[in-house]
Amino acid sequence: MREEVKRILGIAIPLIIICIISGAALTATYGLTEERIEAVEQQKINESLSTIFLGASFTEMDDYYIATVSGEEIGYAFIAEGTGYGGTIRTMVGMYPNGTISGVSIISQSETPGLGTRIAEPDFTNQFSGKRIEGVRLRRDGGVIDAITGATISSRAITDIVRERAEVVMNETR
Amino acid sequence: MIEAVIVMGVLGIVFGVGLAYASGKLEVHVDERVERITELLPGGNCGACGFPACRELAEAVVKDHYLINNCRACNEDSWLGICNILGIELGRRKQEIALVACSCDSVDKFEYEGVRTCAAAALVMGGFKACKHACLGFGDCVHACPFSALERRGYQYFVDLRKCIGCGACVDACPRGLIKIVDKSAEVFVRCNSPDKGKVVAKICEKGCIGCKLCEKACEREAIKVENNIAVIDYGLCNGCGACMEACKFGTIVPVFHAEDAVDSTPKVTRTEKKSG
Amino acid sequence: MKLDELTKGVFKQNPIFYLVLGLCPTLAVSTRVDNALGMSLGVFFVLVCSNVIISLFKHRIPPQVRIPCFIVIIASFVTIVDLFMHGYAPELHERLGIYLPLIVVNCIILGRAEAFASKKSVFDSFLDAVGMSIGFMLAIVGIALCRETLSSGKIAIFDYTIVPTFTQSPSVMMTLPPGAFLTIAVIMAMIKYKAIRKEGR
Amino acid sequence: MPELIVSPSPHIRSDVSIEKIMYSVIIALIPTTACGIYFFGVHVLYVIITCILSALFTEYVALRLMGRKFVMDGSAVITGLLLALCLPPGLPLWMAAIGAAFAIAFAKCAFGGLGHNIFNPALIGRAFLTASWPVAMTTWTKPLTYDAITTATPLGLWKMQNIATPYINLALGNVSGCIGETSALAILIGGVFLIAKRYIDWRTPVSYIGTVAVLAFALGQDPLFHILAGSLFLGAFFMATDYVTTPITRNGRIIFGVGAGVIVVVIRLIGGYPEGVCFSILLMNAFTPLIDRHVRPRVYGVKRKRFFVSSANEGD
Amino acid sequence: MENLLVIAVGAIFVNNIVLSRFLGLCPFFGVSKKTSSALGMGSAVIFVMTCASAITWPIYTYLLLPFNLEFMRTVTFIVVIATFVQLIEMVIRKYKPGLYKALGIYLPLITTNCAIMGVALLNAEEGYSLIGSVVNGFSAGIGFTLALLLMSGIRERLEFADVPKSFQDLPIAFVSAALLALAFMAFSGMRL
Amino acid sequence: MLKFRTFRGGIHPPDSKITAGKPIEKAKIPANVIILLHQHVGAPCKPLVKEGEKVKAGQKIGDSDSFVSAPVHSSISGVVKEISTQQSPIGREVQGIVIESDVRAESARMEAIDPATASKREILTRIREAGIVGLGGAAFPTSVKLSPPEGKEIDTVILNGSECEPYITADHRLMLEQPDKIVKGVGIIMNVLDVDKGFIGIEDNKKDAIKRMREAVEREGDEGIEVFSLKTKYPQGEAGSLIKTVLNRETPSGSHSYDIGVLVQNVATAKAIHDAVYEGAPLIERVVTVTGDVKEPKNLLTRIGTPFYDLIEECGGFKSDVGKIVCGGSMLGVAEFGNVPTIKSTGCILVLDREKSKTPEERACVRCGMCVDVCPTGLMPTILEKLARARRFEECMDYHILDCMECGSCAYVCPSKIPIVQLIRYGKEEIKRRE
Ligand SMILES: Cc1cc2nc3c(=O)[nH]c(=O)nc-3n(C[C@H](O)[C@H](O)[C@H](O)COP(=O)(O)O)c2cc1C
Ligand SMILES: Cc1cc2nc3c(=O)[nH]c(=O)nc-3n(C[C@H](O)[C@H](O)[C@H](O)COP(=O)(O)O)c2cc1C
Ligand SMILES: Cc1cc2nc3c(=O)[nH]c(=O)nc-3n(C[C@H](O)[C@H](O)[C@H](O)COP(=O)(O)O)c2cc1C
Ligand SMILES: Cc1cc2nc3c(=O)[nH]c(=O)nc-3n(C[C@H](O)[C@H](O)[C@H](O)CO)c2cc1C
Ligand code: SF4
Ligand code: SF4
Ligand code: SF4
Ligand code: SF4
Ligand code: FES
Repeated sequence: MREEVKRILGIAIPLIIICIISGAALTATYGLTEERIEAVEQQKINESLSTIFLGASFTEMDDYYIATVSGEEIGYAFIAEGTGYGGTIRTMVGMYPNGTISGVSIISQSETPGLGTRIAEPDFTNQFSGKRIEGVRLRRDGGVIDAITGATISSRAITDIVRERAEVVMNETR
Repeated sequence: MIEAVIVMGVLGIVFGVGLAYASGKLEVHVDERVERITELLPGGNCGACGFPACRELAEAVVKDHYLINNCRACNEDSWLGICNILGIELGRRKQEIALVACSCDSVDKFEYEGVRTCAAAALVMGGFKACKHACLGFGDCVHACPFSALERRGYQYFVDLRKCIGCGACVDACPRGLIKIVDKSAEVFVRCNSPDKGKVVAKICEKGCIGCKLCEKACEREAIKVENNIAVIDYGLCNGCGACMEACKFGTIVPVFHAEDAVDSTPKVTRTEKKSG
Repeated sequence: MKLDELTKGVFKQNPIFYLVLGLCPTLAVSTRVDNALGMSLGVFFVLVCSNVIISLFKHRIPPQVRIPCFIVIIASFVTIVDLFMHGYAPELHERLGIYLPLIVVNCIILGRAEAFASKKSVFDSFLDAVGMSIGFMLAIVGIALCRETLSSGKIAIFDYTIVPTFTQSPSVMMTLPPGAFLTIAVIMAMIKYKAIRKEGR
Repeated sequence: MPELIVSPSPHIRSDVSIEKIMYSVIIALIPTTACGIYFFGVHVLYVIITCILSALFTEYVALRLMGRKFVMDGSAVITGLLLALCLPPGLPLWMAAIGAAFAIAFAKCAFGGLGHNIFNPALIGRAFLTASWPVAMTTWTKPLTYDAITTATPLGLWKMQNIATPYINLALGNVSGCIGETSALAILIGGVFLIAKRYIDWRTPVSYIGTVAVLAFALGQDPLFHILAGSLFLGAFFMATDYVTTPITRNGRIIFGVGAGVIVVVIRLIGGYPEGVCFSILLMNAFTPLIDRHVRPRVYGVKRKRFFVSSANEGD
Repeated sequence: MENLLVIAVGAIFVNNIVLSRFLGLCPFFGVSKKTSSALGMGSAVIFVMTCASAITWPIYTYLLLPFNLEFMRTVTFIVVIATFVQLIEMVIRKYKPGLYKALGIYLPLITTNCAIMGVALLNAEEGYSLIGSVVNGFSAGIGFTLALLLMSGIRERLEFADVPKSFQDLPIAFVSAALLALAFMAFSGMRL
Repeated sequence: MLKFRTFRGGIHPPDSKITAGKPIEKAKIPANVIILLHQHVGAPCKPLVKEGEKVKAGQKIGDSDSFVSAPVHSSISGVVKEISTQQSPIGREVQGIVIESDVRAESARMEAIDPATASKREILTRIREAGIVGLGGAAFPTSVKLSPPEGKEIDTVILNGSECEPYITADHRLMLEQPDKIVKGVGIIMNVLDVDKGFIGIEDNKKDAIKRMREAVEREGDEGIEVFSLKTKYPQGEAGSLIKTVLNRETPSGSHSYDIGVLVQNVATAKAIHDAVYEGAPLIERVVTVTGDVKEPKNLLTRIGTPFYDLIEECGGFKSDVGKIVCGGSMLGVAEFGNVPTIKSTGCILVLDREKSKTPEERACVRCGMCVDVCPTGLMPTILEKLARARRFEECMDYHILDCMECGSCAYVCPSKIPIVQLIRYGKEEIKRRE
């Protein structure tokens, strides 16, 4: 019995030690980089926020931001995500309280380069500005957004994502 | 910090102890000798040992040491290495080579059309050669050799003795049974396999053995005997003097070239040529 | 002799073309040269560090827990790379996505740990790791170069254009999985063709 | 005595040869080709010629590189022609040429040439072009206008805008679409010719088209529309019947047809493309080796009707 | 509650782990020469992937998330998977030698198969529930097996093919994979 | 209704039966005959005569003690010139007795026996003594075939008059010219086996023969015999296909037709049985169709052992540059390279000119599946061919290579002109050799 315990410990202890060292090392590294990572992430969001409401400042709510310019609430910004042609599309959407889109910017997407990725280009995203959320549909679906040729799926995905999320936020903010 | 270390520590304990415990309970003995022997084996997977792959032979050898004799392909060094691993002592191993016993000089008896392999051609009216023992020349043996030791030159087939390790794969492939495995010490060789009567052979082939027994008479050591209309050399007795070669009128008996440049010299079968030593 | 340890990984035993290991990141992130470079740097760091550490401790690690130990060591370095990249090269980090943590199971790394570092000396292991990573880098960057060229219609490394746009409609397929497989296939076939030609001579 | 030839039996062979079959297929494709040229104008003729020449040239070069003899057996012509027939009429010629070259080089010659390829070369050519230049490959010209007025195909109209095209147009071919796919009638003529000559097995097209019809009907779609629209006919009669890439047994061909039919309907209903014939055949091509391995005819005198047979020496 | 069918179909076809996610390629090329071994490897992967999904989920959810240790998931997941595979291998080897011959010999290969780890990470990334994770793992395994089987069928047929010398073996396997991936593009953009 | 029943697969080669309208002619007695001592399946015979000895036509000159064997008889009267090794038309080298004709037509006959009164033993002995073997091609000793092993009950006899091979018309002419003898022969077979159901299967491209045979059966008044019209399709004459068509039974793989209670005999065999029993005549002559590229194709009643070139000479010699001389039909026959003598099972000598003899160039298999579709056995010839070529014999076994009857249908249809049958034969030989 003693022998057995000894044998087991002989084998297990190196692994345990390595595990502990690893845990410690990683925590240390994490501590080193944590702030930076958060800053980077925040930066991404801020960048997209600021392209939507120029010059505004933002207060974070549950799942959306309230944009204020000199204390006055001018609109809401929120992240909308859903599945496109090649994977998840994350967008930052800005909306005025009256249900008009102020702007859309793509945070991340994995569509086909040269095709679906054109949804991130201003030519496409600028179309959203000033549209009412009911109208945020592809033209062929009865809306006012022109799809990108050859990338109907991506175009439709993004309009649907934006509209659906906008409707939810609209209800929440009422 | 603490959480991470604890989590990792716990995982380490659980798995470390688990694996350690399990490794005691569940230990299955594997023999590392198998690995080492496999490394020493030639790795041609030629199948001549009766096992489908070198590794299988290695496994068998560990159980039955003397099976190592089955591998014809390993050289002296690996042979000794394997004996070392097994902790046994075997005497000097016999080394063998393959030689093709036909000069392919027989005339055709008809025009063959069909699958161009020896084995298939041999099944059509006994082969298209007038001599029913003659090489059919499609080179099944060449394709069979795992060591690329056989090659065709002109119409004849030769073994490159630097490459051949006597594995016997070609022997199995030749439908005519023309390839003979002989001791590596062989210096002369009867390049015919026809047991037909001399009269028959002489009619259809210029280089065939007619069983005239001139070689038998020429050999001082009685190493060559005509049996069943064909001369057979006993390499245990033969010292390679070449007297039989001199005696044969048809050039049926040829020298065996072991030299490094064997590729070029093997096929020159002229009666006056003789190997020294 | 020592040099051999280094160069074999680059040519004779190139991990991708010869050993056919570590294919996943190779194919997945070789759409762009900069991704490829980022990935190979990550692999370089992890491979070198873990090879060295493993060969340092090889005698202390009981065989029964060899693999878990190796893997914890490797995974730690991977996480370190992951964290730093996230903090200091966020764009690259995003593009490499899931393939960055997957360096941990990159067959090259564990394969080298198993086959080499656990047997040889520290210095040899170090050389081996460097060689292998360079081999990996050459391969993945080469593949990325082909793919990016054909899929963007120009040759550019980062922002330096080498050959200006030669076609307005480059092949989208080269960024997709088939393009990746095809590129490797063609490169491998060319290597083999060369080898055969050489042998024939 | 004369020197005689000896060869194993049989001593007579049927007069059907590879060339004969291939040229018959080319003849069977003439009505479709003519329709394509009639509907979409002379550019189409250039596309067809480009594809065929590119296919032949690539095959010649590839075979020479491989150190083999180039034989003009007509298979490369079929590949080129069929590829052209499933391209949009307005495709730039250079793309057509690259597609044909890719098809022959990677889908055929890399595998060892005629008889050895796994995937249908013409369809690989098409899939390659679709993946490479999706926009050009989904730009359709209006029939009989002879200039580049772009429209949507019947399936596109149905999928994106829910507009049905009249059957008569679909049958005659007066709709937009790939060069050779629009006229169901012209394809049928060629297909029936090949079936009558026994060069292709009726089981493949019948099970393929039948499955699409039945499944479409079961899912509440218009079966006739789904049969006539798109390249189903071209695919069913000329591509799903390609010997090299489809199963060799009759039961296998039925499975092939049914499988491809299911995939077509799935792609048309929920897939990312309006049309799925090309991919359905390619996917079933991938399944073909497995089908061939497991679907075998019943051997005379072997009692058990083993539909699925597994190899005796498996498992080691 | 996610739609399990959608997860399953998505993992098998649309995002086939090998052909469109680029995971598990080493065994995909290494063990696809024979249908029988492809089946063995495939079964082993299905088994391990399902179990790995099931095991890593609680660790992630109850150990890492609460303590804010997400950054440790690479280390913890891989340790768990590696030990689990090793344990399973030992158990099968000891108690089911037949199964070991058919399946177990592939187990060591699986530790270094990034598909397993990839699926565990994807589960975490997608935030699937326990059942969703298990279904995803299982289906990804099926997708892997499907791709492997198709590939092995193709490669078995290629044994008879007259493949040019420079394309023999791996290059033609890669070409086949390319064409297979091209065919699998059929499922891209599929709306489930 | 029954008429449409058929077997799986099969082919329709052009039937080329150019001699169908030519009545059987008696061939000239050759100057020399070579009686091979091994013309049948089973043990070879030992010579009963010495060189220089005089023999009569019909005299037994070779016999064996073995059960599975049949004696051979001199087919002409003359002198034994030599006993030596000879090439046989089926490609073996066997012992043969060369007899030089002495022009006197001395013949030796046995006594006729009345089948109505004779015992079965007697009849079987007679069949053996007359040297009768299957004349349909296989040359299996008929007396052995008529003595089924213990426990195997034969319930049906099928007479094979299908003659599905292109070119051959020997059986066809025999049925037209001597239907009564054939029907009587069947009667004997049925008696010996105690069977009361007999079929005579004839392909429907021989309508006249069907009619003649029906009339003969009616004349004979045997209720149990039925003439069965078969769809014209190669290889209808192969025993398994024939049984499948006529009785819808299948011979299980690896067993014989007697396992399912069926005996198949060729029509010429039945006629030979008739001659041996009713007339006491040993088997020394048979009808041989000499056809193809000879000047004047004929159906010849020839003495067994006549050299091929004698018969070709009798048909006016070669029409053009000869390429192949085939013993047997175009599908199953064996190409000869020398002047071999006929044997009991030689039903046809087919001469092909050089152009027709050329084997077409082989191409890669395009997997058209035509071979699979036509294989009457349900095999996958293309796979077998590839496996055999790759020497993967174990897998060949898995694909039932040994069930192949070598009918040649697959090689006939293959558009790539692959010598499938030869490769399959090679595979089979190799498998047998390994066992
Ligand atoms: C390789 C390839 C990549 C594609 N990528 C996208 C994409 O990222 N986004 C998209 O909406 N459509 C993409 N498509 C096209 C769609 O599958 C589909 O053809 C298109 O959405 C049809 O829409 P259209 O009416 O705009 O032509 C791609 C097609 C291919 C062949
Ligand atoms: C479109 C089409 C459908 C056919 N359907 C059938 C069918 O369902 N059943 C059938 O026995 N023959 C059918 N045939 C007839 C076949 O062409 C053929 O004559 C029959 O399968 C006999 O083939 P086999 O003698 O080669 O076995 C069909 C023919 C065509 C052109
Ligand atoms: C492919 C093939 C075709 C055959 N064709 C015939 C034929 O047309 N006529 C015939 O009598 N026997 C034919 N046979 C031989 C028969 O199978 C069978 O052996 C014969 O009818 C038995 O009769 P026997 O013993 O009297 O010769 C053929 C055999 C094979 C393998
Ligand atoms: C009935 C039939 C259909 C064919 N269909 C195609 C086809 O769809 N695509 C193609 O590239 N070649 C086709 N071919 C030509 C040939 O089989 C093809 O090039 C081979 O796949 C190349 O090995 C066809 C040939 C025949 C006889
Ligand atoms: S020549 Fe024969 S014995 Fe020698 S290595 Fe080759 S196959 Fe083996
Ligand atoms: S296998 Fe035999 S017959 Fe064929 S080439 Fe070699 S030695 Fe000659
Ligand atoms: S020769 Fe054999 S494989 Fe070919 S068709 Fe006849 S039975 Fe079938
Ligand atoms: S008939 Fe010939 S080409 Fe067709 S599958 Fe059979 S072997 Fe191949
Ligand atoms: S790197 Fe993914 S399996 Fe090898």
